[in-house]
Amino acid sequence: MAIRVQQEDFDLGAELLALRQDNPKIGAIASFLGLVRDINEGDAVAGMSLEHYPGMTEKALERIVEQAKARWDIFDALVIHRVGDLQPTDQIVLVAVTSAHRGEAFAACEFIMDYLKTEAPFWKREQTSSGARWVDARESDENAAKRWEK
Amino acid sequence: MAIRVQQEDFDLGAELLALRQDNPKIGAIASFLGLVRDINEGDAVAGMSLEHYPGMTEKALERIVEQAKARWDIFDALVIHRVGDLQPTDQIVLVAVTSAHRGEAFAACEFIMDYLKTEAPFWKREQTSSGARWVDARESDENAAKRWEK
Amino acid sequence: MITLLYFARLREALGVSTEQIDLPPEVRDIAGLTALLRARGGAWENELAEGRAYRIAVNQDMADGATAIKTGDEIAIFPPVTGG
Amino acid sequence: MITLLYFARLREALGVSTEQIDLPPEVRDIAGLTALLRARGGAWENELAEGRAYRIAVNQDMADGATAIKTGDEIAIFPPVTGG
Repeated sequence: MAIRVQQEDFDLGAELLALRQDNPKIGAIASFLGLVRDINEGDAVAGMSLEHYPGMTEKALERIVEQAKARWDIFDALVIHRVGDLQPTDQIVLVAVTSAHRGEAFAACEFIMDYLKTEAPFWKREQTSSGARWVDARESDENAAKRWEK
Repeated sequence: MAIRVQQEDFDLGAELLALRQDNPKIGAIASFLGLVRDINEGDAVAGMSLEHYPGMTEKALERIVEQAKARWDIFDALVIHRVGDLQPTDQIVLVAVTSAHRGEAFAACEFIMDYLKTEAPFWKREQTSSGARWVDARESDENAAKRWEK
Repeated sequence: MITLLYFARLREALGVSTEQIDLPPEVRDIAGLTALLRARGGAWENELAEGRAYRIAVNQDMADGATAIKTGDEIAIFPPVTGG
Repeated sequence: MITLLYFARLREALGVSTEQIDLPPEVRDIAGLTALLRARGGAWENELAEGRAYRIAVNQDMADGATAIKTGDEIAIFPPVTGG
């Protein structure tokens, strides 16, 4: 398991290659890449700043990945989340999961993203034309995470 | 929409960069990469050869992507599927979907993979220690595709 | 004339990848065509028997026994697909 | 002594990012601590009022009002998270 919280950008292709390390047991890699959009809640977004809780962030992400590993037959997972100042089209987050078969890889990848959204201590502050604002948590994210409790 | 059936390998990172083209409306890219494993049905696999039905393959994949676009609010989708001779750890298939939000991207990406597995005319022939054999279709793949009929 | 294409395991079992045949006037659908092919006996009778798992596409769209066929059609017969 | 951390909108609203306070002997859980902080009045009373959406972590694990606390703990108070 690799968990990284960093200001620097990352190379998606290189990260996925490193994750699979030519392991011939891997048949499937599901990945999710989150990007900064130039619009949110109907307002133009010029950029954003991501704050986090150092220490707890990594701990929360590790726990989420452990839960995914306990629940699905997966080999490994990678989570990279950026913090600091970001612009539209910038990469924010990468979650990637390797497994023998696709069903497990998809489910674990989406599970990790859904829990990251509701459990990992990151906060976004957006710059819009009417000033900076803290992004509100969305009920749809709570609901997405709750699906997995079934 | 881009659909490619090709013998050549592809560069995952470059393909995903090209797919998003710095479009600031994209908030999410879900992707799936399928790889050749060195084992199947309990037997060691030294390599495989992928046959397809030229013309129908592209048509079937286009239809699957159209269905995904009709069903979810996604921007674009990319499907690359290799044919010919492949070795363990080789890339076989890439499906990537861009959208504003992650739920749609994940669902459409998994839908496309599930239908590709049951509708697109590709056939795998594996080389094992006991000779070459055509891979049998799996009931689990039929069931995965049927989930989406609900 | 119709064009028949065979793929993968069926191509090997039947020993042919493509052929063109005249469509007898009484054969109007896929069920009629597969009956015609089964009447060739041997591997044809065996591989295309009722209950065997094979798929048929007419002009590159998936078809079933009731699908109508006509002169000029491209008809492909193949095993269940295994890509991805 | 306990260490208190505040993040994001709450850090701004309360005007403090970290502080260390002595834990009064009668405060044994998170509910007791938030009551103590609310008694500061002003933004504290407002932001930490019942029904406001905030989260608390004790030693970097999510906690609730019943979670016990003790001297030496690191306790963080922050808005619902919005990463990803």
